[in-house]
Amino acid sequence: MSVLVDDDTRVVVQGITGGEGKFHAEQMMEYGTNIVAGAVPGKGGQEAAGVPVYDTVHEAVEEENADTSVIFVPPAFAGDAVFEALDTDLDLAVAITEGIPTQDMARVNKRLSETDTRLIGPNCPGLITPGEAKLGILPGNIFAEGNVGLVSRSGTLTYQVVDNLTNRGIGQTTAIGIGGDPIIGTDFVDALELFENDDETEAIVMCGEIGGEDEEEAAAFIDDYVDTPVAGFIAGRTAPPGKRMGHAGAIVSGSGTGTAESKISALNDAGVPVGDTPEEVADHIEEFLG
Amino acid sequence: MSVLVDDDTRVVVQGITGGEGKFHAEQMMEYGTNIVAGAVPGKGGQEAAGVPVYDTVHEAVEEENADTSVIFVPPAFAGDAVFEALDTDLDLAVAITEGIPTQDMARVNKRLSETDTRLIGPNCPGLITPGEAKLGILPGNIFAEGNVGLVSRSGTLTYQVVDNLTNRGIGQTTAIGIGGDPIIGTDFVDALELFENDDETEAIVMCGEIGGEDEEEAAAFIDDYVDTPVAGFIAGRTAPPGKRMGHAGAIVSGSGTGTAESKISALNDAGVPVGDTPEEVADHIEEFLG
Amino acid sequence: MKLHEYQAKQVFADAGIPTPESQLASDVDGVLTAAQEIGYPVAVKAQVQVGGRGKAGGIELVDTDEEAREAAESIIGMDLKGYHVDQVLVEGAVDFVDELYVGITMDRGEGKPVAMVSTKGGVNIEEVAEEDPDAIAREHIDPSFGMHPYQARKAVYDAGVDPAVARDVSSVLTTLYQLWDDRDGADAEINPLMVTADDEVIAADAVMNIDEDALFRQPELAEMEAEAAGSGDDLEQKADEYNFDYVRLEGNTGIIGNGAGLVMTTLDLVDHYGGEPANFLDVGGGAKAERIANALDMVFSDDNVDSVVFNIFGGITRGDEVARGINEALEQFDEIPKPVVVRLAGTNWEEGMEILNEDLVTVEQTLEDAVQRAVEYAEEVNDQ
Amino acid sequence: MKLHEYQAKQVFADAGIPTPESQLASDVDGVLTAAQEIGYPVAVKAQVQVGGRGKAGGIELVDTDEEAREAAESIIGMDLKGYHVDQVLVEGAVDFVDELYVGITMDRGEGKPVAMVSTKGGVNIEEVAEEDPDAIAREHIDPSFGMHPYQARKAVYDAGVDPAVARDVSSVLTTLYQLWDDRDGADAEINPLMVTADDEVIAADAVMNIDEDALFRQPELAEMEAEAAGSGDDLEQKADEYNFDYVRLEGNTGIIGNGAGLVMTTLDLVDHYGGEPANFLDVGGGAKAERIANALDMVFSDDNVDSVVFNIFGGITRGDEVARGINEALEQFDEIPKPVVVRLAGTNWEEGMEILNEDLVTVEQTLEDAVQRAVEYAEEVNDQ
Repeated sequence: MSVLVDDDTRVVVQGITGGEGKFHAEQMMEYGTNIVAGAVPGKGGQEAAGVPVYDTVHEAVEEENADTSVIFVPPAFAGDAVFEALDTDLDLAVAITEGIPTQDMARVNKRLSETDTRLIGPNCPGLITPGEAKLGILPGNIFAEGNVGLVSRSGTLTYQVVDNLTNRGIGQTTAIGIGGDPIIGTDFVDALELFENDDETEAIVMCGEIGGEDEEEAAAFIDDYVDTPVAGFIAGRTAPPGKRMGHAGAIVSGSGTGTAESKISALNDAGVPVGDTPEEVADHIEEFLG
Repeated sequence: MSVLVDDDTRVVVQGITGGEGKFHAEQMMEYGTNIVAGAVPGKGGQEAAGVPVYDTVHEAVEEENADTSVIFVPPAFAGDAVFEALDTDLDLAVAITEGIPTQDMARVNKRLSETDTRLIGPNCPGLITPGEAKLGILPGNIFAEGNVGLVSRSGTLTYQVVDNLTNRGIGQTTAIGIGGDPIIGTDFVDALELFENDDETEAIVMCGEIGGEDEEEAAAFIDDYVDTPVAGFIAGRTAPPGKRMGHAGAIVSGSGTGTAESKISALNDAGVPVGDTPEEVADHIEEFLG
Repeated sequence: MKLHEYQAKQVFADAGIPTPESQLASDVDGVLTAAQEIGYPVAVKAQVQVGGRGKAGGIELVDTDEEAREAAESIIGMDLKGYHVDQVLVEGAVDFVDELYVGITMDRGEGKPVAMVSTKGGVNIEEVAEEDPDAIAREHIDPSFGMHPYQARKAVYDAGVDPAVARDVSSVLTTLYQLWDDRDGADAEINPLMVTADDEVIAADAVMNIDEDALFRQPELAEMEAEAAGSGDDLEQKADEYNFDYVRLEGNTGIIGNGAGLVMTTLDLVDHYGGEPANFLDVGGGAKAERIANALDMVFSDDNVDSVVFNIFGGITRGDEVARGINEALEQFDEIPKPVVVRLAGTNWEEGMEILNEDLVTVEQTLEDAVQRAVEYAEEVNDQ
Repeated sequence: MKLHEYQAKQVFADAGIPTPESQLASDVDGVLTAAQEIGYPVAVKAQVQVGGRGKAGGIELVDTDEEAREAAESIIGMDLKGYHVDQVLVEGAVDFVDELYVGITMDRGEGKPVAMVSTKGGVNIEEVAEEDPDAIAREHIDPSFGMHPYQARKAVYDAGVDPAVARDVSSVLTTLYQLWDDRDGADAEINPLMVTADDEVIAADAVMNIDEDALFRQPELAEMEAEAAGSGDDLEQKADEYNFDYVRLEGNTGIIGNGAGLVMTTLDLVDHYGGEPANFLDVGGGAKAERIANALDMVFSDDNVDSVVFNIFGGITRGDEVARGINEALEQFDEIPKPVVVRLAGTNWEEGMEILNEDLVTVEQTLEDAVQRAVEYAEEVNDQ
């Protein structure tokens, strides 16, 4: 089993005629993802990456029974693209785009409370169920089928940790990049809940970073509801306050909230060991799996 | 029993320091309504109609445990006052104000889908449970305790019909004026459902008028779900298309929707007799009650 | 409140919607000058607030000075469905290959705005809606968010608009929604939105109805309303001055009452008892004596009226105030111009009855009796 | 992107928020002229993007030309927490009886904006938030509706603002939210919002941070950003030109990587293995050779840097492109300025390894080894 995505998932790619959209649509197909359509206003009737393109997501859903969208749309138009996905009858929308204005995401966040469609991202690498399908830009070759669920705010850090796991022969059920923005669709708690309810997931890696309080909330959730063992990693221990460390969401506030210390101690209090290095995270997981 | 309001209802009056607000607060109290506070920005700490005035509805709720608001606020500010009421933890808000811009009410309508607070009105006379309490501007003396539920889009037409009932010795459980605007909080279907579930209500009067399709929807609802006998009245049979007949909502469209004929025939099809005169409505009710 | 075509076009053009070059004119010379400046062919269009101007002879397409003069002479000053034509819009004719429809209105059933697009523009859209509802693409708007750009595109693509102009039509629709939202529109529409052979879109007509309840926060539009006045019915203008909800009808029994539903019911009963209502007049809640007198003045001013029924059920309105108003209004006449039947009920009706001068009016106890008596009076006058 | 005080005040004043009379000056004469025109007492305020200017000597209240000259001489050109003061704002001093705080920010936990009001203005609001959280009234805003007028009032009354100014403070808060919303604000605040003895309110300071991701639709503010530049760190300016996510730190191990989380992790590992990170530099996803070379140029330009760790885990980024960029950047040197440790993993890492000129760099296979090696190099340089 796996969560959110498998080889039955029928994908429409918003922005499939753009450079990135086309490249990654092809990469996803190569990995085995069932891309059924693209959606680009004004490009209806064309073909891209070997699938038909529609002017609207609604048409793609009607004509090709897409149930999931992956969004590669430039930041100025991405908020609107996310609304379009959320207002269509999809199960899942994955927004890869980095740099969507925060106020656009606040409005998206409001809409999320009104719809059953799940959003992952934005500013995320997407998610992958090794051996079945990937949605987004993750490099498929480093992943392996297995029993570890992984959720992370960062893309390349995810690859690093996965690499450490795969090199030891530890595969993954599903890996989810939830994104590095201050306002995102699916958060740690949502992802932890999915893994906790997944029969195949026997251990969970959670890669957090400075900024906000999602990791603290996740720690509380783990304490209360998660029986699956969790190992953590928190990036940004050395980040100075008030500086945005690459991700729009990765910032320790001037008043000192959102620090790595706070997150690590919350996780430790919830019984989650936090590695000092990615290797140490793999050590903990290896231990969990016995 | 009764619906929505009784002598336990704890009322805050928004706009209690205005001429109408004060007058009707006093009238309501005289009738027995439990007015516990007023809310008027900038008038906090004063007293009006013998109750304390607060700057915000929230304070009135916190300090006086109000559970219901009656709104007498001029149209330019009434939309905001309704939002304030809906965002407070109230059971019921009754907006008497006539002339709230329709776009304000469309936004209120959106909020209504997000809250558990019920709105009655705007542009309505309010509601009354004879012998217990009234919320709004209805003349208490024409009502009598009894077993007929009444719901109406019009104020004075309600009084006329009630008068015809009361004169025959037929009293009312609760009478609800839902208001004459195109966008209102509680509609016929909502009110019919309340009466259908009320043990004491043995017959229902429903006074509709031209414009919109609420009466048609009510007819369908009656057909499917209402066992209590209903008698109807529809005002505006002689109204020409395209003219607003007093109420913002009372208009037969240029294309001929919203006519009295359509409503009367829908009600008849649902087994609801529609009186040609208010007296005939009372005849039907008398018959129902045997 | 409905803007004139020329006003709505100005509002649309200011917001960036392409409109044809045009000038307003109120006499033949003005039309000729405008036509020459714009260049033939031009359309000469009566500026009155009624639909179907074209069929009624209010719009002429002209190619020469001679034709322009003829059109100006026939249209300016004409009576168009009861409205006097004072002004015409002289407008460059557009060479079109397609006529679209775009509009925004409030869907009261849903309680939210709806955007509409159709490729069947240039004809009565309500007829299209009835005969071929699928020819109109509809997109409901969440008024808290406003119209998302994708919704404009979706409506345009769903309607099957030619891809070559889809982007421009979406943009017009987006602007139209923005205007509707900013200006408290009731309806805003462009019919037809013309498409030229060069794939340009241009608003050949413009409709903008404003929510009257919102005019207090639309001072610019309220001024336009004043400008737009003058072409309406005299009695309806008087009602505006008195601030009455008033609708003029064709019959001879005048009706005054309080509360929209009750007044409508009174009209219906006049009809039910064989009479013909002359008007709808709602004095509103809590009317004082002066307002009551004004209402009588309104109805007496209508030459069609042969009798009056005055039906008050007092809630906020007090019977004694009503009675005083009736006395004041009638006592100034040597002879009462039309017979008045009065029925008072509700708050202070007994006090009202005591005050009321029964030499001047006929009193009835019930609504039904009052209406029947007024209808009889009107018939008697007609029989004379 | 943070506006200067004088820019934020202009934006606030244009929107109708009362601000003191003020003029910008960049030399002593300018300060004197401004002070005389405004009239003493005035405040002379350093225009640099740091908090705590007052305590650091960047704000002086002066009563005479003599004092103004002294203040101008001491402030203009001073180094204030690492920033060079080029300009001062000369501003009429406000005689106040109360200092309030009003602000709007994004509550990321809730995913919605929050409006804040406190009667404890004039001090660091974050300290107030920690020590006496109830002293700040908070009202969350639904971003689809925007701030309802009642919410502004509620925040103001909840904060216990004097009723005499409650209406004006609500109005300032409403305007502030509108600005925050229209201008893509991250934070907007007025601290203090002064209250005078005459019950007038006036914004004595102004903070406006703009969401950098939204600057594309805020051309006016983007221009202000250009104006505001010039007072920052040289390297940070260079990073802006190269369009890198870059943060300068105090250590001596330079760090280049791809992806925010991985770069942060590399910093953390430098610290973990006993070194001190000199910077955060993220080349982003899919960097081509030129961009890689630019990154090396950035880090070499930092005099503090003694060694560099180059850590790439390729997803979109390709190892061969990275290797080519490193070669290109380093082959132009006769002598490599600082030792560079490279670790390539992920997409095309093997191709990268083949291309990489190992005469120019030290190659390590794992992140941990690469960081340790770079820390050792930096220590060696320091030991020399």
